[in-house]
Amino acid sequence: MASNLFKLTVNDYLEGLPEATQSKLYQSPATCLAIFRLLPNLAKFYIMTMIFNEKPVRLLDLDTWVKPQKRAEQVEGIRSIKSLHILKDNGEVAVLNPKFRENLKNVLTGVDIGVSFGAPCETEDSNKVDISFLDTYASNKWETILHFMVGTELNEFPSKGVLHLLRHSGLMTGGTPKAMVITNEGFQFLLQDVNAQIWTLLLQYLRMAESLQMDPVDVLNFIFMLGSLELGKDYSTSVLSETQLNLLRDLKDYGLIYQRKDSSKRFYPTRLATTLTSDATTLKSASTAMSQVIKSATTTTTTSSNKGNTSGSQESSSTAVSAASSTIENAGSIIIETNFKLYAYTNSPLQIAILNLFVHLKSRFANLVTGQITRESVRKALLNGITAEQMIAYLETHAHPQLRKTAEEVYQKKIQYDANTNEKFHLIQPNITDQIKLWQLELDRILTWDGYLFTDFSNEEEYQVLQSYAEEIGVMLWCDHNKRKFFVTKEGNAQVIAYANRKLRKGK
Amino acid sequence: MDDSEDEFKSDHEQQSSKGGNSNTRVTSRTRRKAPQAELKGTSGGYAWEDEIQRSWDIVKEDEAGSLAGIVSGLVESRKKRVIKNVTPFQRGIIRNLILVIDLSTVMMEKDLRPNRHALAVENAIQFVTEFFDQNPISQLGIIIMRNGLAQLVSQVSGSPQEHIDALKSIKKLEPKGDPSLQNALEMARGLLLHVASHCTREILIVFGSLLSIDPGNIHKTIDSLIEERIRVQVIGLSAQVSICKEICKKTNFGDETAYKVILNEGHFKDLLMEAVVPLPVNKVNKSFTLVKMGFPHRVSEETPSFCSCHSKLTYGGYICPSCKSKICSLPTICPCCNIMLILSTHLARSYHHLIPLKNYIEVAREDITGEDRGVCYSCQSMFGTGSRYACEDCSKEFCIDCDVFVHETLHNCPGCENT
Amino acid sequence: MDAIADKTFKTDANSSTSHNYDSPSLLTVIIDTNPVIWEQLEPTLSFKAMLESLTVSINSHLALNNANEVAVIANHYEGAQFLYPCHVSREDEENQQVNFVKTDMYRQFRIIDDSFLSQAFKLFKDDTPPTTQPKNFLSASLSLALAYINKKQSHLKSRILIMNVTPDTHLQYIPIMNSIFAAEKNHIPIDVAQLSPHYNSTFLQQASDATHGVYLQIKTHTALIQYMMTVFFIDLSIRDSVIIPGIKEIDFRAACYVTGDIVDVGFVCSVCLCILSDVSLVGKERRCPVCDVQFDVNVLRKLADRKFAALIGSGANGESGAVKKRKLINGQSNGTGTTATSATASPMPL
Amino acid sequence: MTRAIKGALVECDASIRALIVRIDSERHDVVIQELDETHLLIDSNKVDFVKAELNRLLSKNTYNPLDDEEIQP
Repeated sequence: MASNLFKLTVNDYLEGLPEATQSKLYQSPATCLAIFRLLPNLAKFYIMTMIFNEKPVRLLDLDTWVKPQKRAEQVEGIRSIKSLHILKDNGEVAVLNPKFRENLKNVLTGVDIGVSFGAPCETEDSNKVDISFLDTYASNKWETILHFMVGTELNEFPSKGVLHLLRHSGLMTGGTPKAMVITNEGFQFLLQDVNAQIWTLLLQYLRMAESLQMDPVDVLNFIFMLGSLELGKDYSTSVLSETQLNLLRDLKDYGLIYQRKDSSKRFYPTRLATTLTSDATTLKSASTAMSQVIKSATTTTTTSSNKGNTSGSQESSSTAVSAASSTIENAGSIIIETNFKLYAYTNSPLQIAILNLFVHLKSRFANLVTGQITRESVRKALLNGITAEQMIAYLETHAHPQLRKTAEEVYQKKIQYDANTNEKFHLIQPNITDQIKLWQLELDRILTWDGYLFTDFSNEEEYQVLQSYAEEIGVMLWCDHNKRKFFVTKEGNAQVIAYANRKLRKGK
Repeated sequence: MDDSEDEFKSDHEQQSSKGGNSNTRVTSRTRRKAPQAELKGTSGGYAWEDEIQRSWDIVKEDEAGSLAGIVSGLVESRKKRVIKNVTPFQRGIIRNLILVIDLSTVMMEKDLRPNRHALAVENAIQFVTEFFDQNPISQLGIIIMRNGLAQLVSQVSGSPQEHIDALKSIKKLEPKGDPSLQNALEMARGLLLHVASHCTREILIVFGSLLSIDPGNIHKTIDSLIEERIRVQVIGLSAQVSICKEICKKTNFGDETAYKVILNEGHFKDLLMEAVVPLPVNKVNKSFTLVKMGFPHRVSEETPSFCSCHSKLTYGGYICPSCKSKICSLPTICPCCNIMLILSTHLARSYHHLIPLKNYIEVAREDITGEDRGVCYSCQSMFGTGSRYACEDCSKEFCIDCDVFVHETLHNCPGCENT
Repeated sequence: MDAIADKTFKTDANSSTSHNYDSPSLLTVIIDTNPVIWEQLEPTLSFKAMLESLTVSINSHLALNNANEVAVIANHYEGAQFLYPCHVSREDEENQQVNFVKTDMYRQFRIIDDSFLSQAFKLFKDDTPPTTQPKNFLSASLSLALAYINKKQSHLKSRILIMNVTPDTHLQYIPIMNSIFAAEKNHIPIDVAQLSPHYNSTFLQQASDATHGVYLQIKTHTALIQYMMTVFFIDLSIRDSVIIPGIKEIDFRAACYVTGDIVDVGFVCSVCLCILSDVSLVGKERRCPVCDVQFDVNVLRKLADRKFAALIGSGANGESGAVKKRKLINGQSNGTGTTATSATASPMPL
Repeated sequence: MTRAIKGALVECDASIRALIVRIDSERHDVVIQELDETHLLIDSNKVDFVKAELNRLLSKNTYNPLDDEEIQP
């Protein structure tokens, strides 16, 4: 699943940080929770078993908890928490990083958390904004960036900071905003889900920030805190550090945060921010934020009737309900048939634009576009640098729940009838995925190398000497002992000729 | 389904030439025309004279141009289909069933996709799974009719996996020759002969052909089937065949509904699934007893010991409560003390057949009043515009998803349980 | 091309292994809130202490994955009811001032904890302890849980955790069994934490066995939280890889329909499959107490007295004629039938 | 006398090889030497031409479902 992609990249980044930086990160409970969620499942399990256990655990015990046939997963789990320095061992017993353990425990029990999960504003905002406003705001901002990338005609360009980052990360090239064009990486970027996209940009930002002498701990803490904030609530900027205030200003450009005025002392996180550390299922693509707007618009009208006395709990429970229902709605929208016909329940111009990268779109209805995957459409995408894998991944992550359900049922049946079947789970019909891959192969039906063919050797010995030399220095690509011919690369040719001149002349 | 005379003749000749060279025991042929009345479609004419109903014909936009009404209607209709008869029957729960599958040349016909043979075997595999799911203490055997002979492919046993493996192997077997109903019935009779009287004896035939090549008088076989209280059900894949109807009618005490002919692939599966539900006990077929059964408990041992069923060294197993011997798997009959050993959970799996859950009643729209639309009693989701269903006994209201789940899978009314 | 093709198709095999890397799951907790039993347990484990541990464990479940969900159902002596999610009526809303958890707790945890704790609190607040023997509504709780899960299962993997204290007696056998099958069919594991150190629950053992769940009797209550974290709050996706404690011996006994006694050898009606602990329960009428069919007198006598059965075995009137005829038929057909007499003379060999 | 011939080595499966040989049969300026079942030596300047030509030939063999339908406005 694509959600793992962003986890992997974020994890890689975190693991690469020096131990001192990592320890500083664990000072914040919110960060501890966010990092915990990014870990592989078995690592989570180890942490959970050790968190309320005062005694150190023997390393051998860690092995005995896991079934022998799952050793690979276990090694990976332990490796990840070790490189994050969450788990420490002296060869015999293992302990958790005390700060991390303390803070994660506090998160679970609700003690001593402080403002780690953000400081809500004490006073009522006179210009209060609601969730639907934030959703529109966020999706506008984010989609503007994406639209800019796909080259839609826009009234306004994204801010300078954004453009700089796009260039810096190699997603686009070109000097002026008008002249900027999308790169192959850019195309691949478009096919990712929003979470992965935001993280790609944020990690780029972090790398840039380091060169600008910003403290990565401050930046990361703020990002992880954003992921735990409550949507629709306003938070005070008073507890933020100088670096974080700078960051706040930058993140506004991406639609992660809403602030009425730059000088305002309060800010609202948007859905893009609050789902930063969540799974991809919560928010599949920016376009779904649009349908969110429509949805929440209807729910607000229904709840407005009993808005007289909104006590905290009711409000929160209703948001919980709507959030839950939205996850169903957002689960995906694409149905693909075995005859390569594709139906996407979307009205987002962006998703349509993205689909248009590799699908031949035919007709468009109010909330549906239909199209067909053809050889030509896939070839066009392939020539743009989008790989078959990426197209398939996009189709899989955006698959309609019904498609997913049927595929799972079919798979379950197969397992039931034949427990030791080695057939894999296919979300998309295998004929589709295979065909897309075959089309990719078609582009590479021939492999070519420039170089020289050595032929017409007068005797076996000469052939042997030169051929084995060419093979030794690794420039030989092909040889035929019977016909006494071999082929060397362009680069190696000079060497072989020089050698031949030395050897064969001497021989004469 | 064409019943014109010409067609009949040519078909007949074709069959005889084939049958003649492959089977020398051809003595009688049984084939009748299907009665015309049953072929009449809804509009009074023949089914094929009806206008074609396309799946999209029913989709019509309402005044507002929305399809929501239609869609919810489709969901409803799906639900309507599952409303079943809930009058409690006395059913024969301990069943002994012989599944007979036609493997004659006609099964190569491609009128069912991919062909009759592949579909029949595929469906049979599902049938076996479902059969043991619903009738865990029952026994099943499988016979095929091929080349004029009946052939036992899977011994009568209670293990679904063995049957499924056997079915998988006949998947590769090419249908050949003509079927013989009599041979198959006689073999099935033999298999069912030693069955205890408190169990049912049933034969289920999947019959693709329109003829049967029998070595003797099939009517005598039918008589002996009646004698031995073996009930035969037939699922026809092409057209109605008179002898099948006769077999079913006679062995089911005059009940003709045991013989059914499929309409399409989906119907074929539905008919097979219907056969999963245990048959109501008929008055004539009365033989009620108490059966002594043991409910063993499972043990696991550090050191392996011999089991009494296979005399193999095993770690743990089930201990017979009456003689304390160890056995490997359930259900079975204890090899030492001959008591029937089962898991109580196996018994319980059949209960919902005996005590079916009452159907919920749709709440009339007018009865839904006020702003407060309420929530479904079991899943806590808010009622939308769709319909809701109430239990007659506890008068709790449920959404359509829960209604279907409660009646198809759970067989408990959450509301009634809570009082 | 084969060489090239192989490369492309092989990469696919590796990527698809991580299919269930991290899928969100739903945990449904059924808490036994029988006040009588909890009072008995008070010296070692108070209800409050259990709730505290449970709250932390639920938080840890939510911490595993942002999209994880929980549902909490109370198996109360007056009936099963949802504690979370719960639709609070307006008046209750106003009455509620107490905050059960700290306000600065992570909001996702706080909302859920607050809601279910306040509901649990309400259950106990306006209750006078029951005067009669409390009923056990486990089947109702399970039914509610399963229906809820069924609705959610389209996008969530689910499991059920039962925190049980009440003994098995007075359980409705059939509904419980029906629930177990429904869970089995939908691949929902039922985990059971038996908190009472004094007895095990036969049915719940069977439930967890049939659904591949965990059954654990917790005897030392001081380390409850550790038990919960290591045994019961293992995410579904790693169930396959972690060694989970299992019970070695499972009791598969069943309950008698009439007396409710749990038996290891019973008599089963061939029509309705009801289980009777003793032959005498059919009474003089020789009728099944559940489905009312009349049993064959000979069979009953045989069951009651095996010596006597030997005497009357031959006199199964009416049956003998059928046997003769059958023999005749056997002679005619290809002789597959073995000994027809043995089959009919004693329906169930003893 | 030993010779070193300049060219491009092509590795492909037999069917593609056959196609390339056919392309060559019309013009005789592409293939320099046929090496074995899966290898050819071709003029290195003609690589792009061969690729384009292959595409053209292979496209002939593919079915484009859109051709069957009405031409889109």
